[in-house]
Amino acid sequence: MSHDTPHEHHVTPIKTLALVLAALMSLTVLTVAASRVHMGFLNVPIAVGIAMVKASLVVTFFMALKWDNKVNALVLMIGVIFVVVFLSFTLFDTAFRGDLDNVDSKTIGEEQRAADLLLGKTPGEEHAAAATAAEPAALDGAALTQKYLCTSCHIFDAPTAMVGPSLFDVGSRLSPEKIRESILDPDAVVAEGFPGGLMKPTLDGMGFYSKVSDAEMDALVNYLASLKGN
Amino acid sequence: MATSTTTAQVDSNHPTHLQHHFVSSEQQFDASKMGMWLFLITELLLFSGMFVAYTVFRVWHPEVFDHSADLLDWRLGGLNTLVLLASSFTVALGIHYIQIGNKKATVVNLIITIVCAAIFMTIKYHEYTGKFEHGIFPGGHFHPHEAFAQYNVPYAAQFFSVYFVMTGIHGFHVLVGMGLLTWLTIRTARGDFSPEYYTPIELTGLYWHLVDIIWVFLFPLLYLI
Amino acid sequence: MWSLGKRKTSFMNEMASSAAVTEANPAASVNYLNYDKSIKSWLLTVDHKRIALMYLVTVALAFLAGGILALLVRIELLTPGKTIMDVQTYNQVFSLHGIIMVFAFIIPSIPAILGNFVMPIQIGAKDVAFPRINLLSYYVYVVGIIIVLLAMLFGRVDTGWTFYTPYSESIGTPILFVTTGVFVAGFASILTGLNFIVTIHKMRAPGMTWNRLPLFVWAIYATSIVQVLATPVIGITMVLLFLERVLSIGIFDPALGGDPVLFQHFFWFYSHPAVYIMILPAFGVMSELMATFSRRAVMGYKFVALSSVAIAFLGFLVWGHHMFVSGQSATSSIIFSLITYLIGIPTGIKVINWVGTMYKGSVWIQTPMLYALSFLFLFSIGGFTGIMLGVLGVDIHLHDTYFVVAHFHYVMMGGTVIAALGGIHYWWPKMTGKMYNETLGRIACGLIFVGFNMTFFTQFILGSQGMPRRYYDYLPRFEHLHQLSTVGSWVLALGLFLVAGYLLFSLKRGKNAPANPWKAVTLEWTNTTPIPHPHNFTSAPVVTRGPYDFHLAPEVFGYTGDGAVADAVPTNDAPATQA
Amino acid sequence: MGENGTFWLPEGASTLSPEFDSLFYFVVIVSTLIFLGVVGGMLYFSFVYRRRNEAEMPEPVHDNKLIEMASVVIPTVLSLIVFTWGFKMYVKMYVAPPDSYQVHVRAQQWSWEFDYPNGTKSIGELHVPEGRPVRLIMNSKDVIHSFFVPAFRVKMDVLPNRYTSVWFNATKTGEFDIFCAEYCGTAHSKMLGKVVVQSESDFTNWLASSQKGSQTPVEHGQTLFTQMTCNACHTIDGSPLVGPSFKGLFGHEVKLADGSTITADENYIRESILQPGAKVVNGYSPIMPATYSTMASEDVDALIAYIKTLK
Repeated sequence: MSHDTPHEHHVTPIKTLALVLAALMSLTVLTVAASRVHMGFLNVPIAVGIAMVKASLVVTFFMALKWDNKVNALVLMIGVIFVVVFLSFTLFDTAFRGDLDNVDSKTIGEEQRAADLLLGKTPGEEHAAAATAAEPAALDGAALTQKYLCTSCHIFDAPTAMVGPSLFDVGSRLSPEKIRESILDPDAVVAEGFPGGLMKPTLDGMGFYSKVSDAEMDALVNYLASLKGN
Repeated sequence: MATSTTTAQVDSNHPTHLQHHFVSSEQQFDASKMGMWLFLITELLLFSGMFVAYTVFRVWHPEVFDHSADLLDWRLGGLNTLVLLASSFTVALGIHYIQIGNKKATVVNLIITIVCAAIFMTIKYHEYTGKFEHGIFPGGHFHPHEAFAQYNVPYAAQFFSVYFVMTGIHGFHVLVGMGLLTWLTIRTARGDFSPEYYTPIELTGLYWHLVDIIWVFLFPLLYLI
Repeated sequence: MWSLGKRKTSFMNEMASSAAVTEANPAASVNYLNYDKSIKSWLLTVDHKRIALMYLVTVALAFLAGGILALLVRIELLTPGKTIMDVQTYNQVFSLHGIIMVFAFIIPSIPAILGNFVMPIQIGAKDVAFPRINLLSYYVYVVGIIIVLLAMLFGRVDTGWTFYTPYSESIGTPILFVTTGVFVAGFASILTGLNFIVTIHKMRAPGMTWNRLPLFVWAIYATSIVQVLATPVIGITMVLLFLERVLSIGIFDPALGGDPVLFQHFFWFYSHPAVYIMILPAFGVMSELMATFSRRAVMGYKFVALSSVAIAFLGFLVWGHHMFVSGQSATSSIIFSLITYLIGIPTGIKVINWVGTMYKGSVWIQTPMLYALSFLFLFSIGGFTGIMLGVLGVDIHLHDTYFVVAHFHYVMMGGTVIAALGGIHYWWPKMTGKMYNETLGRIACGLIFVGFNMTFFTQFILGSQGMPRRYYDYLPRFEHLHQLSTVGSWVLALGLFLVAGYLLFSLKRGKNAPANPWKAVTLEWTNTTPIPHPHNFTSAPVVTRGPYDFHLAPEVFGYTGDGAVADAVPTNDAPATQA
Repeated sequence: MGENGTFWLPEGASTLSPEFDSLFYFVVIVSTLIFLGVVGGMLYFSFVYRRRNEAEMPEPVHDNKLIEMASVVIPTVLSLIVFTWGFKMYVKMYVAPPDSYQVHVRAQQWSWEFDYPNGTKSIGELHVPEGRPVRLIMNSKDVIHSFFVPAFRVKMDVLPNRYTSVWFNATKTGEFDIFCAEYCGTAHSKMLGKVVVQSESDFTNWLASSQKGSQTPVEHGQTLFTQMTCNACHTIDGSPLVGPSFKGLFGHEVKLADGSTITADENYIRESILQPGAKVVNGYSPIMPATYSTMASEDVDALIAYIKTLK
């Protein structure tokens, strides 16, 4: 049993510790130096190799695993093994992605960039592009007027009235607050010459109030406020 | 770990730090230490997630990662490495001295360790702020300013996500370590520890060395290659 | 110091401790249940037995909650289209059902309840290695679950329990709570595992060598290894998902150049081993039940013991079989599929060993044994369907259908829950000192068995017929099977409530339990009932025999009266803690 | 179960399904046999060796090496057979023949959209020729979906920002269900579609007919209904909005504002689209914008065709 061993702990001599420290320091210098020299793909294995040597020095002497109960070494070993398993088995996928050609190894973004380069266009930034794709036109008020069908009753680019008044100069007529209010509660102020009690049920009918997000609402208001005519 | 006795009666011939359900101090020490090692491998696997993410994206975009690494100052990184190694050394010394019953030396070494940790964090702080100033943020918020336009390439964002998350979590561990070390310094000064009983120092030491080891890998992976 | 060489004692002495107390020693009246009845003494206890009971209560509540949600899901599916709830609610209900059942119920079920109570006693320890960490992990677990439930107040969580990106990122704030909650709950799991491993390594009584460990201990040991190795990864996964949401770090989110399939790797690296966290303890319980109620050593003890550990490790190498149609590389699909078989085989052999244990035994059909037999039936079905899902070509059709749903319910509920019920019935007298009503026990077991098969076997057919999982609405041609399944769920529920009923009743009215009602020979049974306080043994036991040496039993029990040691000689109580 | 399906599997309609079915049933039968063996043994033992008296004490039995060995070897062999077979099929199911007819599939919450090589589009309904390998090249606009056709025994996840593909060769004409198999949010269970397998000639005709507007008139009308934002004022479920609902409109009597009634036929609907003010339905105000008066006549036809379907 574990507690049959005599109550004696190994005391690591200062000299050993100092030597190990020296070794670690010099290895640090070495790894920096190595990385300055360009050896192509070799740089990576070298850097990782040195790091491993340093790590094992720390484990063996600083953490005194050398003199410690064997089971602790086993514990550490198992831990390391499973880090390797996690890494390698994930790479079995990511490094061979698309080997059956039923999955593309490149993302659509990458493929587009490659295509653009061929056509001599400056490739657009993937995450920028993709981000807009992710939240369709979340910040584009004009698109929102399409999305929420405002355009079926209002005209935005000419002073022509439809079911509702033209909004091409709404920004100059109303303050953003007023605009927001008249979207949320259309019948508070009804533009003269236009039927009241229409917009609310329509918007409700298509679930506008439940669908629209705060961000979209802001975008919409900003967009409308920006319409100063001409 | 456990230091004071629980409700159970303590036989007169038992040291106060020995808990009732252990047979001997030795058994208690072994148990605590094994527990600590198990905890350390959980830490290892926690970080492994980040290392996997790093490797996957590096394998996919080696050139980008290579390129982006230039934005990190290897001098600061290297300096931090040396500082942490030194702190590991002093912790080891601290344990050495308590083992031979030299409490004063232990206290001194623990304090040096804390100072090293503080230096490490300060340097880290400067690196972070330096990045933020130039619009270098993780992931979606990655919009480097003109000066660094040439670094604004696809997947550079991933590199800096990995950088900030890894060093961030590591930094958090350093802070926790500083807390523990301070607590230990006080207790050692108070004379709670002796060559017979110094488990908390031993365990915190192990923890601190692990934090050091993690950095030993982070440094080359992020700053150098 | 003890050492085997020095202090060989007969099997008798080991009994003595308990026996002495039953008769002579007045100290016997002081046990872990009655030494202090105050609420505080329970909430702040560091006694593994009391912590086990606290887990029992909490986990039972989680099971109740999850179960009710399951019933709601089944009722909704009684008819195509809307039955009782709208689609939004339904999606949240099945997600919550999954999250609660996995993280709040099954994972802590057997290890935290039975493991906590039985394991330390079985190895002759006074407590787990770190009693306070044990208590801590209980509260961490509770807090974690509460945080997860909070998410429900902050909006809809309808991601299913798998949180696949990018959908999970699109649901907003709630995901932050869920990830945090799962992260915290994970800590509880880690701490328990860590605690048990150290306990089993360092706290075994003298003479309790590795090949004398009861198989339940072996199973708990294997489980703990998985908990310690796998759980940190769900931790970091949740952290990354959290950051993905708040900082949009773009590791998993394709819109930011991340890879959603990578998330699935991270998730399943934990969640597949987690399946073994759920089932391995059940294997342990099975071994105990088969041995005790066949009065025979488990066939192939060494194999069963080591295969648990082997399965624990192999369990880490098969996660990709959840991703055959996810778009991962064929290379990994093949590797993962192959290893999946490697793990299937030791599991299959375990089953054969359990059946073999009954051969030429003396099979005593009591409620726990009934559960053991149901386990063999249901778990085999779960296992074979698992093999089917492991077959690359076949999985393409069956993946993400009700076939999968049925499969993991056969393994998780037909396996783990049935074994857990068996274990609870088996150790109930030891835990509470009361006997439950045997007849009701058998009836309930029958109801559960029938109800379970009605509920889930139909789902195999639904699945292979093409009914996808997580569907709120379905084609008319699936209606009849869905109705059968729903009715089955009611029978199942009836059985479970019956169990809860008579167990609770037994606490009030049940007759006092003898020390060893099943004539079992592992240490917890040769001890008094309830377990004495403050230490599990009035005098520390010295083990001189294997865990299932029934042939030595007559000399011990003589099978008179309640099966407690009849002719034991009172020994002077050795000091509880001796160096 | 399924119309012409077996107890376990739905009707198969692709070159893959027979092979799949044979492997499936091979595994089912073998498993069942072993299962019966295990459970049979279990029941037999628990009866034959039931405890007869309290004190009976079975002699320890020594493990039978033979059984141990058998129980290792047999399953290993069996599972290796099944693995190889399954692996072969996996490759077959995902490697499309080079001459496949390619259709692009775009999935989004919660619908399927199909683009054919000649520019034809169709929504929710995939038309394919019988007896020709078809390769689907799929991607998703938002979250992960999964393309699943039980009758063809094919399934493949559809990922955002990455193309995945799956292929099949339909052997029966008719309609077969498409399901989304990867949970994708609220209307996941509504993300259904149909594969319409047509004879080579029918298929070419369909392509031709739907060339213009690249859809069948009805589909085109359906697209217009949202494109032209009719849905802002008119529902298709009978509930009145700003304007009357289109449900059950066609061929029914309509009461007009001036008290007269008229049967809603093609002409009435065309007129109401082109000159909204001409005949206003009773109870609604004449506010429909004139913007639709410029609609192309085939679009109007398509719209009418669509409204006709709204019984």
